[in-house]
Amino acid sequence: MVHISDGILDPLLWESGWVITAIILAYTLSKMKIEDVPKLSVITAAVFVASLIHFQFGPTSVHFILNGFAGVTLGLLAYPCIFVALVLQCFLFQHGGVTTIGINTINMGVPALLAYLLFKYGMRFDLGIKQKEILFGTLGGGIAVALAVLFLSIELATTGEEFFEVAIFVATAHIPIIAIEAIFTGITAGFLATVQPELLCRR
Amino acid sequence: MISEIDRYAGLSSPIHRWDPRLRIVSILALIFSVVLLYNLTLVTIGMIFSIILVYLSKIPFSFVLDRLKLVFVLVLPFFLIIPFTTMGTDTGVEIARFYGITLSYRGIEAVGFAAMIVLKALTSVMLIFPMIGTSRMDITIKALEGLHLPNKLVQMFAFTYRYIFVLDDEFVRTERSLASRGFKRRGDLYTLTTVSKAIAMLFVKSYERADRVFYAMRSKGYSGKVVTLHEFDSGRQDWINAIAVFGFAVLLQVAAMSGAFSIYGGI
Amino acid sequence: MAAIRVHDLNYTYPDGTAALRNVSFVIEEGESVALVGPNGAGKSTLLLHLNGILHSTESREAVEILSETVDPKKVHKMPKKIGIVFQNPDDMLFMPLLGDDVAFGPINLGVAKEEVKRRVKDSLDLVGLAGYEERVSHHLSGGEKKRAAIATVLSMEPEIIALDEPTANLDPKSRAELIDILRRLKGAGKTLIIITHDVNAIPELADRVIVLDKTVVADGTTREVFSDTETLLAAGLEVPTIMQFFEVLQAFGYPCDVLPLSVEGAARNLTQTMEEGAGHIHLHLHEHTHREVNSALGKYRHHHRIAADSGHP
Amino acid sequence: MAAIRVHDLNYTYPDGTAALRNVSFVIEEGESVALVGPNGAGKSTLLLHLNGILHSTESREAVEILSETVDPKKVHKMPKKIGIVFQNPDDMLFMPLLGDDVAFGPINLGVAKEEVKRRVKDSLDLVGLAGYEERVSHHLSGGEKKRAAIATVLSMEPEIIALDEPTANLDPKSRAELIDILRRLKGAGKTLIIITHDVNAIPELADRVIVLDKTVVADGTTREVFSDTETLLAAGLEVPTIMQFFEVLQAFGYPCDVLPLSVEGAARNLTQTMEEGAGHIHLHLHEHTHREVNSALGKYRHHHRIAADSGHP
Ligand SMILES: Nc1ncnc2c1ncn2[C@@H]1O[C@H](COP(=O)(O)OP(=O)(O)OP(=O)(O)O)[C@@H](O)[C@H]1O
Ligand SMILES: Nc1ncnc2c1ncn2[C@@H]1O[C@H](COP(=O)(O)OP(=O)(O)OP(=O)(O)O)[C@@H](O)[C@H]1O
Ligand SMILES: [Mg+2]
Ligand SMILES: [Mg+2]
Repeated sequence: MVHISDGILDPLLWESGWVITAIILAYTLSKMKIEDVPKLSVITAAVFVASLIHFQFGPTSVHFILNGFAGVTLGLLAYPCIFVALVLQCFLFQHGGVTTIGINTINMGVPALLAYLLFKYGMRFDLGIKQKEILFGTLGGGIAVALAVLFLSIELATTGEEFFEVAIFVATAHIPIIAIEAIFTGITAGFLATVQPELLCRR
Repeated sequence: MISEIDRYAGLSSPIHRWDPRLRIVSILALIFSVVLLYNLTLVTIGMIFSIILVYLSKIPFSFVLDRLKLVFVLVLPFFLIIPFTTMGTDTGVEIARFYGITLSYRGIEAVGFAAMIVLKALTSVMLIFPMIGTSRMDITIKALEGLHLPNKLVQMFAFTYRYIFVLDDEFVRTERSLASRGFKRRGDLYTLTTVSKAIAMLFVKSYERADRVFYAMRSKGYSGKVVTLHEFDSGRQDWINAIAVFGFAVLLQVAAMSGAFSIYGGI
Repeated sequence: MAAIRVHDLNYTYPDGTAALRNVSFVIEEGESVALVGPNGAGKSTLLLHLNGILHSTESREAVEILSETVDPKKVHKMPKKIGIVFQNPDDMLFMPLLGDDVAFGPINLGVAKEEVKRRVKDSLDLVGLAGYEERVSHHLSGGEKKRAAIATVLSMEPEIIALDEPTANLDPKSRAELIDILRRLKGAGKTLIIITHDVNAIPELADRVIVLDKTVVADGTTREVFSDTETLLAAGLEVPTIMQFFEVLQAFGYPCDVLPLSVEGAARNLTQTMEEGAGHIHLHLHEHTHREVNSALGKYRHHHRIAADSGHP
Repeated sequence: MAAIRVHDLNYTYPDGTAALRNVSFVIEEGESVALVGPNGAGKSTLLLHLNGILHSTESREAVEILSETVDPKKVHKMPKKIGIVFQNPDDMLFMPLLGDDVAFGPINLGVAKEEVKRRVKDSLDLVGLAGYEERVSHHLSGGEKKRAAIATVLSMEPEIIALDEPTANLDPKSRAELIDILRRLKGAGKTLIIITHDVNAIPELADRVIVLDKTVVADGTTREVFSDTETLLAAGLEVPTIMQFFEVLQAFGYPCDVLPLSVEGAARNLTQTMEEGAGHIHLHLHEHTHREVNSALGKYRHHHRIAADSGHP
């Protein structure tokens, strides 16, 4: 649901989406070592597969979005990974649109980067609790999705007054997803901290 | 199990024979052009042209329609909501009011606008089939390299695509093992916790697999660049196809700017 | 009572691969059965039908477990009856701690907390991993993981246990220990169905062998199936090494009708033959020995002459 | 010239697991060596040192391949000398098409295009996958994937080929075919180093066995190593089935000093013994037979008595 289909947004919005995504991509790709490609690809594939999982929670059926999770595990490189995942999702499953890949990447990727920063700096605080990963994982996961939905709603709302109600509808529909992602990211961050700490991005 | 977009890549059609590089660029141009239109008639013409392309590609319509269903479900709310909602009531007839939201009917214009959005979304997705579905995904990815996309990005596409299938299998096996130990997905916290842990484990395993894959690549002489034997060549027919499709995309824009086909002004 | 009854089971994967065709067999309670067949024969596919994970509309009532038709909607109720150990233990271990993994099944079955704890302990004891509750499953060695996966199924205390290639990738000692665990389960009266490519382990594990190659091509006691070399070879299989060797011995004039399958069986066979033959056995070269030996060796054409190894200096 | 020279190699994983300790051995060109050891012995870890993928500062010059010290910075130059086949073929088949996977190595080595094509074809032919260039690797069967992984290494035409558990999970026929491929490579003069848990395959594959258990605990000809049962058992290993059985035969009075390792070797051993013993062999029960048989059986304590199997009706 967080992907925007073609033809809905104002052209100016999705055109600038491409420009901004191209800039962030260029920057993050320059930070990426060629040796990282296999590792990032396999994790991207895992994010991709996991985000196909439909999940019945209460009355709603949702699927994971995992942008917060990508940020927490991949750091800056979450951005190109989300881009690749969205492109493949569009072309393999027709989720989302072609022209909107740029703006969709911003909607998912920028919150992912913020989740990463939150997690990274959060972990530096000495809170006197044992598993800080769970706390900051939960925060990062929840905030990343909340921001993605916020971006989406703003974009819809500014496209035209026709979309204002749609924006509100979309935002409300995502509230349970925010909760689920928060719990998910918290649990996985705690899990990784015990099983494979190097997978959590603290750089 | 993930079903594949390139299931019908093995067919033979003019579209299949078209150089993938030119095919991707031309059809992509067409998609952008259609989405940029704000004119129901032109969008409809674009849609008809797309249907012709799908027909030429010999990809069964049943396959395309099956995939379009999902898009339709996603854009349908717009079709239903837009004609009936607005912020003020000055442009439409109020039908009902609840929780402070006003339901009103804004007439034929709004219906046309909603139809246009739905058509654009469907057209652009439909064009994906002749664009991507007519050659195997790996050839398509190689074509991206031929189009001078950054090497790192092309490699990420290639590896990600490859491992989606491996990891999907892996997750299916995990799900089966969950089920065979009495687990049933319900809408509760226990389910969420369990699924989360299973996914976390998928990541841990993927991470380690990535290490081994990288080791394997290195021991096969990988030093940062993936090169393959595949070569593309574009002949006269490829360029004729490209000019036809690209030309059509440009034509749509020219028509839109000239104001022809305009039914109702503003939109 | 029949533990497993499969009647005319067919299965085709969504991509059109026909994996199972008209599969039928019955396994009684307390039997231990080896399921063998070449790669891609549909063995794992068959296993997944036993608790309803895989199913098809064409074979709606094809599988009965403990006299009850398997209902694909009730997979989660099946573990009380049948537990399945997957080939790859990594697919079965997804909790941070091993104790959680072993407790997972019983908790889903709604077993009371104290009882869960007891079962976790007992299952880990049985597979030789006592005290491993707090270990991170992901860091165990290959052999340990394999045993852990079995413990996760044992804790559900199923009547029937089905295992997919339990000895693959194990070192000989771990393999022997695993065979031991399986024999103990068999001793405790469980019904076992074991998929394996390890023909030398079958005589130790199973009373009966079913050969699957999309359909059931042979089904009988271990001895019967291993006597039908033609069917076995046609399915890309082999008989145990000792059995191959006793065919060679026969060519040298060793008197025996029924070939032993394992080293222990062979020792007992020799003793019995001698006791019947007045305390000794006489092997000799005769006119046709050479030809017969070669034909016995050639039968298992997979194998090749090794110049260096005659055991003579 | 030494193909592989490992001198005092130590390796500890970043998490503190000491995987290799003072490992030293030399393998000459043209030798074929089996590397055995229990699960977690460090076999795979050792393999990854052979071309510099894994390395540690403490053992900087510990590995020499074809008389040149392995430089971890030049891993990508190594495939001309040594090719490594990983245990899991999924890790080795990462390109979209099988043909690309097989071409991957030679292209990276800068081989000319026509030559690459020839090599791809030849390698696929050799492993019995002729015409599979255009196949998608994730749709191959287990056995096919395994062979494909070997082809991706053969195409680089390395002098030395190292394989990690090449026969695991294969059905007996595919296993025999794989053994055949390896024997052909050996015949073609390649140096082979093969990690395996499959002791019955070793006599067919290797002239020499190295037993690793974090450090080298035994190293000698196949026969020598298999004669040292104590060391083997201590490392959780076993001798081939036929050898176990010939110890039993000895207890029955079979005269032989050197035990055969395979069925073929056993047949030749019998023929030779008879020829030396005037055309016949005499086996008999004597006072100590029973005790000796039991002690021979008990030696490989991994195995257990099977009541049903004596080969007598
Ligand atoms: N998910 C799937 N989709 C399509 N085909 C499949 C799938 N899983 C298995 N197959 C095919 O079904 C057939 C039977 O597969 P199965 O895994 O049951 O074989 P198996 O007897 O267990 O082989 P192995 O000894 O190699 O484990 C094979 O041809 C296989 O390629
Ligand atoms: N990436 C890793 N990080 C930490 N420890 C590891 C890693 N890989 C392996 N180990 C440990 O190092 C030891 C040697 O592992 P290795 O994989 O080399 O064993 P092996 O002899 O190949 O065993 P097997 O027969 O089970 O394949 C084991 O104790 C293993 O748990
Ligand atoms: Mg199987
Ligand atoms: Mg190993």
